[in-house]
Amino acid sequence: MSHEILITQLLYGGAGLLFFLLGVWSFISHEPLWRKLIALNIMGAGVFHVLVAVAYRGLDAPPDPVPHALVLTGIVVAVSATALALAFGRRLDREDSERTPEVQGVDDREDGTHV
Amino acid sequence: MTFMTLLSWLSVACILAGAFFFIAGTVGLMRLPDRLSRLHALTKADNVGLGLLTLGLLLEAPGLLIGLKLVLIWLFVLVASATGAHLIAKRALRADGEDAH
Amino acid sequence: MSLSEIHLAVALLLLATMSIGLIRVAIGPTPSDRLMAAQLLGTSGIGLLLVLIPVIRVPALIDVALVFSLLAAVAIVAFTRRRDGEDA
Amino acid sequence: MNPLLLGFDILLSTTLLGLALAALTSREPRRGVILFIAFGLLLALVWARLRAPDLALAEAAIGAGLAGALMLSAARRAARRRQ
Repeated sequence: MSHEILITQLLYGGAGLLFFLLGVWSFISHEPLWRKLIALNIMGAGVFHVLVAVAYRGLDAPPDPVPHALVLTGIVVAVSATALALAFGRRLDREDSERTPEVQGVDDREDGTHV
Repeated sequence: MTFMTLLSWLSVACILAGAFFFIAGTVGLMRLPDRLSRLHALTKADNVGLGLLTLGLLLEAPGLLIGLKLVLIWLFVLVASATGAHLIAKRALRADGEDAH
Repeated sequence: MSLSEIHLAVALLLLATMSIGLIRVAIGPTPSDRLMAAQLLGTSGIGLLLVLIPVIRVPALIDVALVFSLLAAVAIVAFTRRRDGEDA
Repeated sequence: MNPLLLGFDILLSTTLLGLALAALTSREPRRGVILFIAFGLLLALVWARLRAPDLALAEAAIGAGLAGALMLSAARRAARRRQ
Protein backbone atom coordinates (compact mmCIF):
# COMPACT_ATOMS: atom_id res chain seq x y z
CA MET A 1 0.00 0.00 0.00
CA SER A 2 2.74 2.44 0.90
CA HIS A 3 4.45 1.41 -2.32
CA GLU A 4 1.39 2.56 -4.25
CA ILE A 5 1.30 5.90 -2.45
CA LEU A 6 4.98 6.46 -3.20
CA ILE A 7 4.47 5.81 -6.92
CA THR A 8 1.61 8.30 -7.09
CA GLN A 9 3.62 10.88 -5.18
CA LEU A 10 6.63 10.41 -7.44
CA LEU A 11 4.49 10.65 -10.59
CA TYR A 12 2.77 13.88 -9.66
CA GLY A 13 5.88 15.33 -8.04
CA GLY A 14 7.92 14.59 -11.14
CA ALA A 15 5.23 16.17 -13.31
CA GLY A 16 5.39 19.22 -11.03
CA LEU A 17 9.16 19.45 -11.44
CA LEU A 18 8.72 19.26 -15.21
CA PHE A 19 6.12 22.06 -15.11
CA PHE A 20 8.46 24.21 -13.07
CA LEU A 21 11.34 23.70 -15.52
CA LEU A 22 9.09 24.35 -18.52
CA GLY A 23 7.85 27.53 -16.87
CA VAL A 24 11.38 28.75 -16.12
CA TRP A 25 12.45 28.11 -19.70
CA SER A 26 9.45 29.95 -21.11
CA PHE A 27 9.78 32.79 -18.59
CA ILE A 28 13.34 33.62 -19.57
CA SER A 29 13.09 32.97 -23.30
CA HIS A 30 9.82 34.67 -24.28
CA GLU A 31 9.52 38.43 -24.41
CA PRO A 32 5.78 39.37 -24.33
CA LEU A 33 4.19 40.09 -20.97
CA TRP A 34 1.25 37.72 -21.42
CA ARG A 35 3.59 34.86 -22.27
CA LYS A 36 5.70 35.60 -19.19
CA LEU A 37 2.56 35.55 -17.05
CA ILE A 38 1.41 32.20 -18.43
CA ALA A 39 4.91 30.86 -17.75
CA LEU A 40 4.82 32.23 -14.19
CA ASN A 41 1.46 30.60 -13.52
CA ILE A 42 2.65 27.27 -14.89
CA MET A 43 5.75 27.50 -12.67
CA GLY A 44 3.41 28.01 -9.74
CA ALA A 45 1.34 25.03 -10.83
CA GLY A 46 4.50 22.91 -10.73
CA VAL A 47 5.26 23.98 -7.17
CA PHE A 48 1.66 23.26 -6.15
CA HIS A 49 1.96 19.82 -7.74
CA VAL A 50 4.96 18.98 -5.56
CA LEU A 51 3.25 20.23 -2.39
CA VAL A 52 -0.04 18.40 -3.00
CA ALA A 53 1.83 15.22 -3.97
CA VAL A 54 3.72 15.41 -0.66
CA ALA A 55 0.41 15.77 1.19
CA TYR A 56 -1.16 12.73 -0.51
CA ARG A 57 -1.62 9.72 1.79
CA GLY A 58 -3.44 7.22 -0.41
CA LEU A 59 -7.13 6.54 -0.88
CA ASP A 60 -7.73 5.34 2.67
CA ALA A 61 -6.20 8.09 4.79
CA PRO A 62 -7.02 11.80 4.73
CA PRO A 63 -4.24 13.95 3.22
CA ASP A 64 -1.99 16.27 5.23
CA PRO A 65 -3.83 19.61 5.61
CA VAL A 66 -0.79 21.88 6.04
CA PRO A 67 0.52 21.74 2.43
CA HIS A 68 -3.08 22.16 1.27
CA ALA A 69 -3.33 25.40 3.21
CA LEU A 70 -0.06 26.56 1.66
CA VAL A 71 -1.30 25.75 -1.84
CA LEU A 72 -4.63 27.48 -1.24
CA THR A 73 -2.77 30.64 -0.22
CA GLY A 74 -0.46 30.21 -3.18
CA ILE A 75 -3.33 30.07 -5.68
CA VAL A 76 -4.75 33.33 -4.37
CA VAL A 77 -1.34 35.00 -4.34
CA ALA A 78 -0.62 33.84 -7.89
CA VAL A 79 -3.84 35.42 -9.17
CA SER A 80 -3.10 38.65 -7.30
CA ALA A 81 0.41 38.77 -8.74
CA THR A 82 -0.98 38.21 -12.24
CA ALA A 83 -3.46 41.04 -11.82
CA LEU A 84 -0.76 43.36 -10.46
CA ALA A 85 1.58 42.54 -13.34
CA LEU A 86 -1.15 43.20 -15.89
CA ALA A 87 -1.96 46.54 -14.25
CA PHE A 88 1.73 47.50 -14.28
CA GLY A 89 2.02 46.48 -17.91
CA ARG A 90 -0.96 48.60 -18.88
CA ARG A 91 0.42 51.58 -16.96
CA LEU A 92 3.83 51.22 -18.62
CA ASP A 93 2.24 51.08 -22.06
CA ARG A 94 0.24 54.22 -21.39
CA GLU A 95 3.14 56.22 -20.00
CA ASP A 96 5.35 55.19 -22.87
CA SER A 97 2.84 56.28 -25.48
CA GLU A 98 2.23 59.55 -23.62
CA ARG A 99 5.92 60.37 -23.45
CA THR A 100 6.77 59.60 -27.06
CA PRO A 101 3.64 59.99 -29.16
CA GLU A 102 5.51 60.68 -32.39
CA VAL A 103 7.51 57.47 -32.47
CA GLN A 104 4.58 55.28 -31.58
CA GLY A 105 4.33 52.54 -34.13
CA VAL A 106 8.06 52.67 -34.80
CA ASP A 107 9.43 51.14 -31.66
CA ASP A 108 6.33 49.07 -30.97
CA ARG A 109 7.17 45.45 -30.91
CA GLU A 110 4.72 43.15 -32.53
CA ASP A 111 3.22 42.03 -29.26
CA GLY A 112 2.45 45.24 -27.43
CA THR A 113 5.62 45.67 -25.43
CA HIS A 114 8.11 48.46 -25.94
CA VAL A 115 11.84 48.51 -26.36
CA MET B 1 -31.39 -7.63 -1.83
CA THR B 2 -32.31 -8.53 -5.38
CA PHE B 3 -33.87 -5.13 -5.79
CA MET B 4 -30.62 -3.52 -4.69
CA THR B 5 -28.56 -5.58 -7.11
CA LEU B 6 -31.04 -4.85 -9.89
CA LEU B 7 -30.76 -1.17 -9.13
CA SER B 8 -26.96 -1.28 -9.17
CA TRP B 9 -26.96 -3.21 -12.46
CA LEU B 10 -29.30 -0.59 -13.93
CA SER B 11 -26.96 2.11 -12.65
CA VAL B 12 -23.95 0.45 -14.26
CA ALA B 13 -25.86 0.09 -17.53
CA CYS B 14 -26.76 3.79 -17.50
CA ILE B 15 -23.16 4.81 -16.76
CA LEU B 16 -21.81 2.62 -19.55
CA ALA B 17 -24.39 4.01 -21.99
CA GLY B 18 -23.32 7.51 -20.96
CA ALA B 19 -19.69 6.63 -21.59
CA PHE B 20 -20.69 5.36 -25.04
CA PHE B 21 -22.29 8.70 -25.88
CA PHE B 22 -19.14 10.51 -24.70
CA ILE B 23 -17.09 8.33 -27.06
CA ALA B 24 -19.51 9.07 -29.88
CA GLY B 25 -19.20 12.78 -29.21
CA THR B 26 -15.41 12.65 -29.31
CA VAL B 27 -15.39 10.59 -32.51
CA GLY B 28 -17.67 13.21 -34.03
CA LEU B 29 -15.40 15.98 -32.81
CA MET B 30 -12.40 14.37 -34.45
CA ARG B 31 -13.92 13.09 -37.68
CA LEU B 32 -16.68 15.45 -38.83
CA PRO B 33 -15.64 17.71 -41.70
CA ASP B 34 -16.76 21.22 -40.74
CA ARG B 35 -16.90 23.18 -37.54
CA LEU B 36 -20.66 23.44 -37.19
CA SER B 37 -21.00 19.66 -37.41
CA ARG B 38 -18.25 19.32 -34.85
CA LEU B 39 -20.02 21.76 -32.57
CA HIS B 40 -23.20 19.75 -32.99
CA ALA B 41 -21.45 16.49 -32.08
CA LEU B 42 -19.77 18.03 -29.06
CA THR B 43 -22.77 19.77 -27.56
CA LYS B 44 -25.46 17.17 -28.23
CA ALA B 45 -23.77 13.82 -27.71
CA ASP B 46 -21.86 14.91 -24.63
CA ASN B 47 -24.98 16.25 -22.98
CA VAL B 48 -26.87 13.02 -23.54
CA GLY B 49 -23.85 11.17 -22.15
CA LEU B 50 -23.74 13.36 -19.08
CA GLY B 51 -27.49 12.93 -18.61
CA LEU B 52 -27.22 9.15 -18.67
CA LEU B 53 -24.22 9.31 -16.33
CA THR B 54 -26.15 11.50 -13.91
CA LEU B 55 -29.11 9.13 -14.08
CA GLY B 56 -26.84 6.19 -13.32
CA LEU B 57 -25.31 7.93 -10.31
CA LEU B 58 -28.75 9.15 -9.22
CA LEU B 59 -29.93 5.53 -8.88
CA GLU B 60 -27.19 5.02 -6.30
CA ALA B 61 -27.34 8.41 -4.63
CA PRO B 62 -26.97 8.08 -0.85
CA GLY B 63 -29.22 11.00 0.03
CA LEU B 64 -31.79 13.44 -1.24
CA LEU B 65 -29.39 16.39 -1.23
CA ILE B 66 -26.84 14.53 -3.36
CA GLY B 67 -29.56 13.57 -5.84
CA LEU B 68 -30.78 17.15 -5.99
CA LYS B 69 -27.25 18.38 -6.67
CA LEU B 70 -26.80 15.83 -9.45
CA VAL B 71 -29.99 16.97 -11.19
CA LEU B 72 -28.99 20.60 -10.68
CA ILE B 73 -25.57 19.96 -12.24
CA TRP B 74 -27.14 18.41 -15.31
CA LEU B 75 -29.59 21.30 -15.71
CA PHE B 76 -26.77 23.85 -15.41
CA VAL B 77 -24.74 21.99 -18.01
CA LEU B 78 -27.71 21.92 -20.36
CA VAL B 79 -28.21 25.66 -20.05
CA ALA B 80 -24.48 26.35 -20.45
CA SER B 81 -24.24 24.04 -23.42
CA ALA B 82 -27.20 25.53 -25.27
CA THR B 83 -25.93 29.05 -24.67
CA GLY B 84 -22.38 28.15 -25.60
CA ALA B 85 -23.34 26.33 -28.78
CA HIS B 86 -25.46 29.28 -29.86
CA LEU B 87 -22.70 31.81 -29.15
CA ILE B 88 -19.98 29.79 -30.88
CA ALA B 89 -22.15 29.14 -33.92
CA LYS B 90 -23.11 32.80 -34.18
CA ARG B 91 -19.50 33.83 -33.98
CA ALA B 92 -18.49 31.24 -36.56
CA LEU B 93 -21.22 32.32 -38.97
CA ARG B 94 -20.39 36.03 -38.72
CA ALA B 95 -16.73 35.14 -39.40
CA ASP B 96 -15.24 38.20 -37.77
CA GLY B 97 -11.54 38.64 -38.24
CA GLU B 98 -10.47 38.87 -34.62
CA ASP B 99 -8.55 35.63 -34.58
CA ALA B 100 -8.62 34.59 -38.18
CA HIS B 101 -4.87 34.30 -38.39
CA MET C 1 -15.61 -3.47 -4.89
CA SER C 2 -16.11 -4.32 -8.53
CA LEU C 3 -18.59 -1.46 -8.82
CA SER C 4 -15.84 1.00 -7.96
CA GLU C 5 -13.64 -0.67 -10.58
CA ILE C 6 -16.31 -0.01 -13.19
CA HIS C 7 -16.46 3.62 -12.13
CA LEU C 8 -12.68 3.89 -12.41
CA ALA C 9 -12.73 2.31 -15.88
CA VAL C 10 -15.39 4.78 -17.01
CA ALA C 11 -13.33 7.63 -15.53
CA LEU C 12 -10.29 6.47 -17.50
CA LEU C 13 -12.42 6.29 -20.65
CA LEU C 14 -13.80 9.79 -20.12
CA LEU C 15 -10.29 11.12 -19.55
CA ALA C 16 -9.15 9.48 -22.78
CA THR C 17 -12.00 11.03 -24.78
CA MET C 18 -11.27 14.38 -23.18
CA SER C 19 -7.56 14.18 -24.07
CA ILE C 20 -8.36 13.29 -27.66
CA GLY C 21 -10.86 16.13 -27.84
CA LEU C 22 -8.24 18.51 -26.45
CA ILE C 23 -5.94 17.56 -29.33
CA ARG C 24 -8.64 18.78 -31.71
CA VAL C 25 -8.99 21.92 -29.65
CA ALA C 26 -5.25 22.61 -29.69
CA ILE C 27 -4.65 21.97 -33.38
CA GLY C 28 -8.15 22.95 -34.53
CA PRO C 29 -8.06 24.41 -38.01
CA THR C 30 -10.57 27.17 -37.21
CA PRO C 31 -10.77 29.46 -34.16
CA SER C 32 -14.24 28.08 -33.43
CA ASP C 33 -12.68 24.71 -32.64
CA ARG C 34 -10.62 26.38 -29.98
CA LEU C 35 -13.65 27.99 -28.39
CA MET C 36 -15.11 24.54 -27.87
CA ALA C 37 -12.40 23.87 -25.26
CA ALA C 38 -14.52 25.20 -22.42
CA GLN C 39 -17.53 23.28 -23.66
CA LEU C 40 -15.56 20.03 -23.85
CA LEU C 41 -13.91 20.49 -20.47
CA GLY C 42 -17.25 21.46 -18.99
CA THR C 43 -19.17 18.35 -19.94
CA SER C 44 -16.37 15.76 -19.88
CA GLY C 45 -14.75 17.23 -16.80
CA ILE C 46 -18.01 17.23 -14.86
CA GLY C 47 -18.70 13.64 -15.91
CA LEU C 48 -15.18 12.72 -14.83
CA LEU C 49 -15.59 14.38 -11.43
CA LEU C 50 -18.94 12.68 -10.83
CA VAL C 51 -17.60 9.25 -11.73
CA LEU C 52 -14.49 9.84 -9.62
CA ILE C 53 -16.51 10.33 -6.41
CA PRO C 54 -16.91 6.60 -5.55
CA VAL C 55 -13.32 5.88 -6.64
CA ILE C 56 -11.54 8.59 -4.67
CA ARG C 57 -14.10 8.47 -1.84
CA VAL C 58 -14.37 12.25 -1.49
CA PRO C 59 -18.07 13.21 -1.44
CA ALA C 60 -17.25 16.93 -1.59
CA LEU C 61 -16.28 16.54 -5.25
CA ILE C 62 -19.94 17.03 -6.16
CA ASP C 63 -19.62 20.69 -5.12
CA VAL C 64 -16.58 21.01 -7.37
CA ALA C 65 -18.69 19.61 -10.20
CA LEU C 66 -21.39 22.18 -9.42
CA VAL C 67 -18.85 25.01 -9.64
CA PHE C 68 -17.53 23.57 -12.91
CA SER C 69 -21.02 23.57 -14.40
CA LEU C 70 -21.53 27.21 -13.47
CA LEU C 71 -18.07 28.20 -14.68
CA ALA C 72 -18.46 26.56 -18.09
CA ALA C 73 -21.17 29.04 -19.08
CA VAL C 74 -19.10 31.99 -17.87
CA ALA C 75 -16.01 30.80 -19.73
CA ILE C 76 -17.89 30.36 -23.00
CA VAL C 77 -19.39 33.84 -22.75
CA ALA C 78 -15.96 35.30 -21.93
CA PHE C 79 -14.38 33.54 -24.90
CA THR C 80 -16.97 34.63 -27.43
CA ARG C 81 -17.21 38.25 -26.31
CA ARG C 82 -16.28 40.78 -28.92
CA ARG C 83 -14.02 43.78 -28.69
CA ASP C 84 -15.51 47.16 -27.86
CA GLY C 85 -14.88 48.93 -31.13
CA GLU C 86 -16.04 46.05 -33.25
CA ASP C 87 -19.47 46.09 -34.84
CA ALA C 88 -21.96 43.35 -33.94
CA MET D 1 -0.97 -1.52 -7.41
CA ASN D 2 -4.14 -0.76 -9.25
CA PRO D 3 -3.22 -0.63 -12.96
CA LEU D 4 -6.33 1.36 -13.90
CA LEU D 5 -5.54 4.06 -11.36
CA LEU D 6 -1.92 4.19 -12.52
CA GLY D 7 -3.11 4.53 -16.11
CA PHE D 8 -5.45 7.31 -15.05
CA ASP D 9 -2.60 9.16 -13.32
CA ILE D 10 -0.25 8.79 -16.28
CA LEU D 11 -2.86 9.89 -18.82
CA LEU D 12 -3.85 12.89 -16.69
CA SER D 13 -0.23 14.00 -16.24
CA THR D 14 0.55 13.53 -19.93
CA THR D 15 -2.48 15.53 -21.04
CA LEU D 16 -1.62 18.30 -18.62
CA LEU D 17 1.98 18.35 -19.85
CA GLY D 18 0.88 18.53 -23.47
CA LEU D 19 -1.51 21.36 -22.67
CA ALA D 20 1.23 23.28 -20.83
CA LEU D 21 3.60 22.86 -23.77
CA ALA D 22 0.93 24.01 -26.22
CA ALA D 23 0.10 27.04 -24.06
CA LEU D 24 3.75 28.00 -23.58
CA THR D 25 4.71 27.70 -27.24
CA SER D 26 1.72 29.45 -28.82
CA ARG D 27 2.36 32.80 -30.46
CA GLU D 28 -1.18 34.12 -30.75
CA PRO D 29 -2.38 35.68 -27.49
CA ARG D 30 -5.94 34.38 -27.63
CA ARG D 31 -4.87 30.84 -28.42
CA GLY D 32 -2.35 30.82 -25.60
CA VAL D 33 -4.80 32.17 -23.06
CA ILE D 34 -7.56 29.73 -24.03
CA LEU D 35 -5.10 26.86 -23.72
CA PHE D 36 -4.02 28.24 -20.36
CA ILE D 37 -7.62 28.28 -19.13
CA ALA D 38 -8.01 24.68 -20.28
CA PHE D 39 -4.81 23.93 -18.35
CA GLY D 40 -6.30 25.47 -15.22
CA LEU D 41 -9.51 23.43 -15.50
CA LEU D 42 -7.51 20.23 -15.94
CA LEU D 43 -5.35 21.23 -12.96
CA ALA D 44 -8.54 21.28 -10.88
CA LEU D 45 -9.09 17.67 -11.94
CA VAL D 46 -5.59 16.82 -10.66
CA TRP D 47 -6.39 18.35 -7.26
CA ALA D 48 -9.64 16.35 -7.22
CA ARG D 49 -7.66 13.19 -7.97
CA LEU D 50 -5.22 13.91 -5.14
CA ARG D 51 -8.15 14.21 -2.71
CA ALA D 52 -8.08 17.97 -2.27
CA PRO D 53 -11.59 19.21 -3.17
CA ASP D 54 -10.97 22.59 -1.55
CA LEU D 55 -8.04 23.21 -3.86
CA ALA D 56 -10.08 22.03 -6.84
CA LEU D 57 -12.80 24.55 -5.97
CA ALA D 58 -10.29 27.38 -5.56
CA GLU D 59 -8.44 26.47 -8.75
CA ALA D 60 -11.59 26.26 -10.85
CA ALA D 61 -13.10 29.48 -9.55
CA ILE D 62 -10.01 31.65 -8.98
CA GLY D 63 -7.26 30.08 -11.07
CA ALA D 64 -9.17 29.29 -14.23
CA GLY D 65 -12.08 31.71 -13.90
CA LEU D 66 -10.62 34.94 -12.56
CA ALA D 67 -7.10 34.63 -13.95
CA GLY D 68 -8.57 33.51 -17.28
CA ALA D 69 -10.82 36.55 -17.52
CA LEU D 70 -7.92 38.86 -16.58
CA MET D 71 -5.60 37.34 -19.15
CA LEU D 72 -8.28 37.30 -21.85
CA SER D 73 -8.58 41.07 -21.53
CA ALA D 74 -4.78 41.36 -21.70
CA ALA D 75 -4.69 39.09 -24.75
CA ARG D 76 -7.35 41.21 -26.43
CA ARG D 77 -5.21 44.29 -25.87
CA ALA D 78 -2.06 42.55 -27.12
CA ALA D 79 -3.86 41.35 -30.25
CA ARG D 80 -5.13 44.85 -30.95
CA ARG D 81 -1.64 46.30 -30.69
CA ARG D 82 -0.24 43.65 -32.99
CA GLN D 83 -2.45 44.72 -35.86
